[in-house]
Amino acid sequence: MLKRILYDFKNGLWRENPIIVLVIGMCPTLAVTNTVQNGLAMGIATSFVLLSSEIVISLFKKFIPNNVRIPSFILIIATFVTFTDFFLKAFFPDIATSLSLFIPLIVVNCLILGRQEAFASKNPTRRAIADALGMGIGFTWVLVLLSAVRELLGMGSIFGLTILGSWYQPMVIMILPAGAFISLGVLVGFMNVLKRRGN
Amino acid sequence: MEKKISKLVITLTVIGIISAIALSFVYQWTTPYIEEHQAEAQKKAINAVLPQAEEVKEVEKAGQTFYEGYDSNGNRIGVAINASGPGYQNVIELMIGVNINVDKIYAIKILSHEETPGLGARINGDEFKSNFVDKEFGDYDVVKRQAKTEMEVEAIAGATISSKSVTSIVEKAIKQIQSAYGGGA
Amino acid sequence: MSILTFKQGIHPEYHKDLTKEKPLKKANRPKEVIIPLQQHIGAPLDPLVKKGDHVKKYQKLADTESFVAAPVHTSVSGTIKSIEKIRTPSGQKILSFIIKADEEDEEVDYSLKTNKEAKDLSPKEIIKIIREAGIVGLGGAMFPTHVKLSVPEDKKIDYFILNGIECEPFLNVDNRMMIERSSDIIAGMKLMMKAAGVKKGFIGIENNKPRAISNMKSAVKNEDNIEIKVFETKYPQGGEKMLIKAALGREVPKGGLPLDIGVIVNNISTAVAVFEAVNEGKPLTERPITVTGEGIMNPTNLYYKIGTPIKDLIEKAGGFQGEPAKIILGGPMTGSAQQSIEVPTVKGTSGIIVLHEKSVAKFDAKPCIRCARCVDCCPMYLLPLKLSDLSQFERYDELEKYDVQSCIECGTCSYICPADRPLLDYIRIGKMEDMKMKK
Amino acid sequence: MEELRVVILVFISTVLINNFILVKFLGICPFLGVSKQVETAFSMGMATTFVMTLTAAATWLINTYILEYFNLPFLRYVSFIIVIASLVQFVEMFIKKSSPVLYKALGIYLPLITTNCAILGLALLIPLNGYNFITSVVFGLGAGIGFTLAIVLMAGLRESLEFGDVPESLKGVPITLILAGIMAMAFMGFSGLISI
Amino acid sequence: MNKEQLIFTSNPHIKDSTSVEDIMWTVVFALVPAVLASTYFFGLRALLVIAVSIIGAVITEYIFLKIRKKEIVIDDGSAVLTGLLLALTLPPSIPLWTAFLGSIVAIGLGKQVFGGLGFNPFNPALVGRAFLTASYPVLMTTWVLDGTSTATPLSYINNGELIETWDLFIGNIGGSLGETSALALLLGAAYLIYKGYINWRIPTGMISSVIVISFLAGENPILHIFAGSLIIGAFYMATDMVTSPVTKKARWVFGIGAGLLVAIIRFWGGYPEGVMYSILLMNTTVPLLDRYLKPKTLGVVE
Amino acid sequence: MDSIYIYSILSMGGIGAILALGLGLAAKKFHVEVDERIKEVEKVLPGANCGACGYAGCSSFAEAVIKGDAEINGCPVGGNEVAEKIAEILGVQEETNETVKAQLLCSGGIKETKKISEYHGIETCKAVSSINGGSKSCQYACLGYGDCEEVCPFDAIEMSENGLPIIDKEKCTGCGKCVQACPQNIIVLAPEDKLNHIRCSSHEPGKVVSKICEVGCIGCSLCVKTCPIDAIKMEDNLAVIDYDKCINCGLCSEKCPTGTIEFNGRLIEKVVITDQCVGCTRCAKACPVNAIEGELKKVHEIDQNKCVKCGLCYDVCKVEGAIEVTYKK
Repeated sequence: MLKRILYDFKNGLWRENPIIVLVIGMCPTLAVTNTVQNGLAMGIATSFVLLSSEIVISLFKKFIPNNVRIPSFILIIATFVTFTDFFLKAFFPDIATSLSLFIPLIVVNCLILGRQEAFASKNPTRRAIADALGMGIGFTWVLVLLSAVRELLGMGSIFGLTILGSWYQPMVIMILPAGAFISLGVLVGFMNVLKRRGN
Repeated sequence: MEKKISKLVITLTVIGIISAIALSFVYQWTTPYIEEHQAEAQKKAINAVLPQAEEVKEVEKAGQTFYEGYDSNGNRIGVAINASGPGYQNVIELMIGVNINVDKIYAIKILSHEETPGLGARINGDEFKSNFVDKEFGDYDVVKRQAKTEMEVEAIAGATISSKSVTSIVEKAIKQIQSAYGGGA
Repeated sequence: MSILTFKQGIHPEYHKDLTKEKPLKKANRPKEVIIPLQQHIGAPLDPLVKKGDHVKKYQKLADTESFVAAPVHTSVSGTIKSIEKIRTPSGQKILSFIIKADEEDEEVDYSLKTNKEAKDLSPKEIIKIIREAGIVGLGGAMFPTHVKLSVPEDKKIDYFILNGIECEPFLNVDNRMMIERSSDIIAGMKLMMKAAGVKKGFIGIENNKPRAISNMKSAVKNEDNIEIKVFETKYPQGGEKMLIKAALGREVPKGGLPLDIGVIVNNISTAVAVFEAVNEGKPLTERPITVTGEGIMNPTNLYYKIGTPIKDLIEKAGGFQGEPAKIILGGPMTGSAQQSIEVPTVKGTSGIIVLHEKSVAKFDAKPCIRCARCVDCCPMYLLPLKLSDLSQFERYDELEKYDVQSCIECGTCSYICPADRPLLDYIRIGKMEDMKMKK
Repeated sequence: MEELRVVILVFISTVLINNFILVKFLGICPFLGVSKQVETAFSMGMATTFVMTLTAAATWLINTYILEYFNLPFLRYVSFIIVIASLVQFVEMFIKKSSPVLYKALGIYLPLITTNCAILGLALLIPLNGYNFITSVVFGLGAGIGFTLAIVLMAGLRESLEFGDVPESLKGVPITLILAGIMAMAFMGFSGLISI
Repeated sequence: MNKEQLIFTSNPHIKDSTSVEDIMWTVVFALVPAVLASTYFFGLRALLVIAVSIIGAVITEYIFLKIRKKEIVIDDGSAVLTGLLLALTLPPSIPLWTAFLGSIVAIGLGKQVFGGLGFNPFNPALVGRAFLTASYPVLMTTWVLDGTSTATPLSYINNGELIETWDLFIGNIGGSLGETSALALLLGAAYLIYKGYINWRIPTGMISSVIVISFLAGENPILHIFAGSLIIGAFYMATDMVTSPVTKKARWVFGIGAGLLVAIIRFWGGYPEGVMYSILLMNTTVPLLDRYLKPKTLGVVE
Repeated sequence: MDSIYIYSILSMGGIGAILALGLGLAAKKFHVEVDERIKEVEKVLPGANCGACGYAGCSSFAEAVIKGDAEINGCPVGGNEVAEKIAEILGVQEETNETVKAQLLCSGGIKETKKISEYHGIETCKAVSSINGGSKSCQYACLGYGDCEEVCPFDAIEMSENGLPIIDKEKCTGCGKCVQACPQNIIVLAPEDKLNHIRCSSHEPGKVVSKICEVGCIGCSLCVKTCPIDAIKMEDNLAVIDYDKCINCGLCSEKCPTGTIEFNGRLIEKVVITDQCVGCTRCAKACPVNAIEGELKKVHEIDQNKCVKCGLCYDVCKVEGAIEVTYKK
């Protein structure tokens, strides 16, 4: 059982990584990765919603009739998202401001709904937790990596700390929408190369 | 079939109700904190644009909220107002404080904007904002070199539009204040 | 006189000077002729002779009951050595008579000869003679001429066009015919016009053939219903759709025939063949050809017996000069490369071009740079680059949207492509696949 | 008159300057997924435009007459998403039954739209921007047209790349993202268009 | 017969001699007057920028081709042309590393990721320039003439200052390297049109629509043609074969559309110059234009 | 209780109830019949309708999977688990009747059929065949550019050095893609259990064939005469085998003078019926040449003069040891 749980956990880290392998949940991936702080916060927020809804849904899966499962799942997810949103607004107002719209949009992140459907609604709670953690961390590390690249190139800093010094001319495009698309495109392409090498 | 529908209705309703209860609780729990943050931010902004004010009063005039600042002696030393207008990407919101006695600006503070980071976003920088400190009322010229006259505003290099936007919002705000307080005295 | 032309097209190097001034000579009588059974578009023929039979010159070798067919005749007298499948210029192996020529050269008592004067013949009789003579379009299409001239009841034809444009580089067959046999051409043309019941006609000639123009003009001096129209030298000016568009402004409808817009187009040499069939009772067993190219010792124009292997004709033109790398039957734009010099000539063979290796066009395809030269030159206003892409990537179902079947395979696109892409090859595959899908 | 000006500005701004996909990153999933063919992309765009306009109207009503009336802002996400989901499903079922032709052209894209974050994003942006009913509907329409524009252009580009020689590792999502990036750079030309 | 086997191919058996290389190098050649003009007006530094940009483009092309194990086709001139075109759109005072980076982006992101020559949907030089403009707006909008910082003619226009039309035409003004001398650019363009290597419909459509909108907007059309990068854009960038439409109708629409966008961005948009964006924007529409504006096939009745 | 609770409960409960009711009624009213399997596939899909698969939502994808347009692992959200489940659903209906495999009816590679000219151009069979019928001495021969190799979805075809496709019987699924792709029409689908194949498609007369190909059918008709059950016919100078009739005796292959006919089984030297025979008459009925005689429940006998050594009697015999077969070496 432990082995199984470990497998579920590791699944999301690389083999079925939500962003670079499954290519889902792209909106926040692109929108909030202009600074590492945002990327990390988004990753944690998403992971939290993922974890809590997977727990709830795997616990109550028996009581939800099949034909309303999607609306029910969305409702449950939306509840947790609202919770996250108010929580951030109350205690981390700066982060809440910079992530603005993208916290509520966690509701429609295919990753979350997808995992409920594909995993939580069919598996015991223990495994659901492992899956949510794995997927959440898998989602977060890519966000952080991407935002680190973008912040470093686009502002010469990481976590707001200047790294590259004053000689560096920040490549502003990296923190603009265009830079988001291009750097994610290059990243996924690069991961494809790694994957192909692996095979 | 009917049974199915009723089951459907019950499930959704129950989940809806549970979520409503949970969220009401969260809302009640977090509201004080959020309001506190907002009030604090507002206060900070007013303080930034009316630095000498000891006391601030909210006044409604012509459907607009004005913040009047008084010194310790109860003299009205200035008025602050929220103003907004289109920027380069999206709406720019700012707060401006003026001395209506001498028709001069105290300072401005950018509340929110979506200007290009590293460029237009520098409207939030002191260097640009200082353009407006102690400026007389009037129509300003945005120039791409060093400002030579009082009426010139030095644009941020590479972000002329953002600079112009802020300037025109400021101009608009001054006119509002002047019309409310019978400007130009 | 205004010079007519169509939009788009190309200006290749013409190489016509090699044989422009060479009068048509009679080729040597071959020792052996190979006469394929199928030398027309239409119903297959049944052989009338068998192995070992002795045949006289002009004797009919094969025919069928079907109307849409042109019988074949022997161009020499001799013995049928064998009947076997032989690779013809088109590359297909076709059942053919191999006839060993004898010395007698005895002619059949040719039954086409009527007692009537040519001018007294009825249209029906002319058409019958043309069919008996096995005349097909000598421009290369090999469509039975009598079928073309038999206008359906519901169609009205107002223009008869004789195509002397010969826009293919290297070839001078029609040019020489117009210079040397202008009056025969007009006589043949009038017979054909009578057969088809057409009142008005013109002869189209490109402006790079001044002698042909002047000779033809003097030949039509007394004909008030036939005129000479001069066209710009451009490829493929001689394509019948381009010719009609340029001269009359009419467009042959997609998938239709010139007949549909009241026009019949025939080749210059066909008119001469009709003239000979009606006036001399001679079936189509001889025709003119240009043997040319840098690989030929003495480029020349010949009048040869159909069925002569091309090696005999090359020999008559002085043999090879240098090392031949490519032998083309027909023009360099639409003709077909041959794999051996044993191939026989057929009714549609109008040229033999021998090239050295250095002049052989190479199509080492590089990526398309979308320069659109093919689009700007395609005489059918197609998008060759799109058609060839769709075909290369096997998206055959989309080809129809781009009118792939309208392609006349003139080769303009491949010729002009700076990236050396074999556009026509891909389009041709696309056409075949598109046809397959429609079935 | 002023009203009309605002409406027009909102429309232009949503279509070009603040394009949902290229600037706001809303609706990326279908943008990547359903942009392989021009026809499909266009149908998807039309369906999205339809739902966006409908959503803008519906959520404005819910927000104004229930949530703000009873002062329940915390129910926004929950109620919007469930309204959108049901609305879309309802429309889908209706079209499926009433017009199979329309269903083939538009209807099959409807389920895809429920979880399209562009729709929820749109619903949430309306109260944030404080639009009135008319402006909200125009905002929804503009967002839909902007979405259609981006996805159809992208589909055209991707179709032409089919005949190309894109490196194996970049095929599919990566090259689409790079294309989107360059498109976003080009769309930067529209910035500042309405600030004059 | 000495040769063992004859060559067997399909028709046609002859070919036009123009090759892709011919076209590319001819365009490079046509830009020589513009290069000379920029050297004359901006000094040797102009040459240096151009050289760096070309070298960057060629090196990037080489590396990509090597990685993809493809035939090295540097000699087709397309990378050189991209580097040259990019350099001509840069301000003379640009740091050399920026020019180098721009040409890497132009070839890498603008061309090779799509499979190399012939497959890039966007004009690579403009992708490079757009990248630099977004990344380093300050460097990209600093104009130096005779050691002093000036604005471009278009900014002058915005500021209501007057310029001699003649100076504008021969290029005795500030601006990007290649866009200053309309005369030099037009010389090269005339040669290319004569050779048939650029299509006249696109520049005609583009420039005439700018003229029309200028009139309607009450601006001086002459200034708007010769100031800024309209000439180089209309004749050298918009006409880039790979990224422009192939059908005649589509070329008209492409040219007119680009001209309209130029005018909209210049007159009402946030930038003084809109040529680059308008061409990039029209590049995105090319597949659709080609698809829906096919020529009517001969014999098809509509 | 706080009023906010009441309002929120009323609102959410109300919205939920109304919408659920509406949807339930709508589902009933607007019900449309769908293929059961599509429904089943839809059930195992995540239902997120995210569009990442490139189809318009989960039900579109399900439809495409059933139609065979989409890959079973086409859903990125569902991952491997979903793919396995779809495979299960699809697997149920994959019952094939008779397995067929692709067979190449030509053995004229580059060695056997020379190229008579130097072809320049697009290197596909389709292209070559579209120009003047190809450049090989035999116009019916394999052109050797490997269109079949290219098109095979299972990597079952590989071009040999001799320019002939080698079909891997293990990998071949008999999908017929290569049959369609071959412009020469020299690949056919033949039942997997048939062991005789006439590897030539040339309709040339024997005289010509012997000149241009070392292994072509020369139309000698020996196989036709040999075949005990008339499964081979001459069609326009070419021997053609009728796979429905063929009994895998391999006699034709033995007689073929040019080695055109291939036989993948073992040739029988002699067949004898032993005393074990129980006289069930199965063998007698099976014998294609009526070489076996015998009364019911009595030991049967083989007329060795008539026997063609096809081995069919051995195959049908149910009694072990009743028929003995000796194979040739």
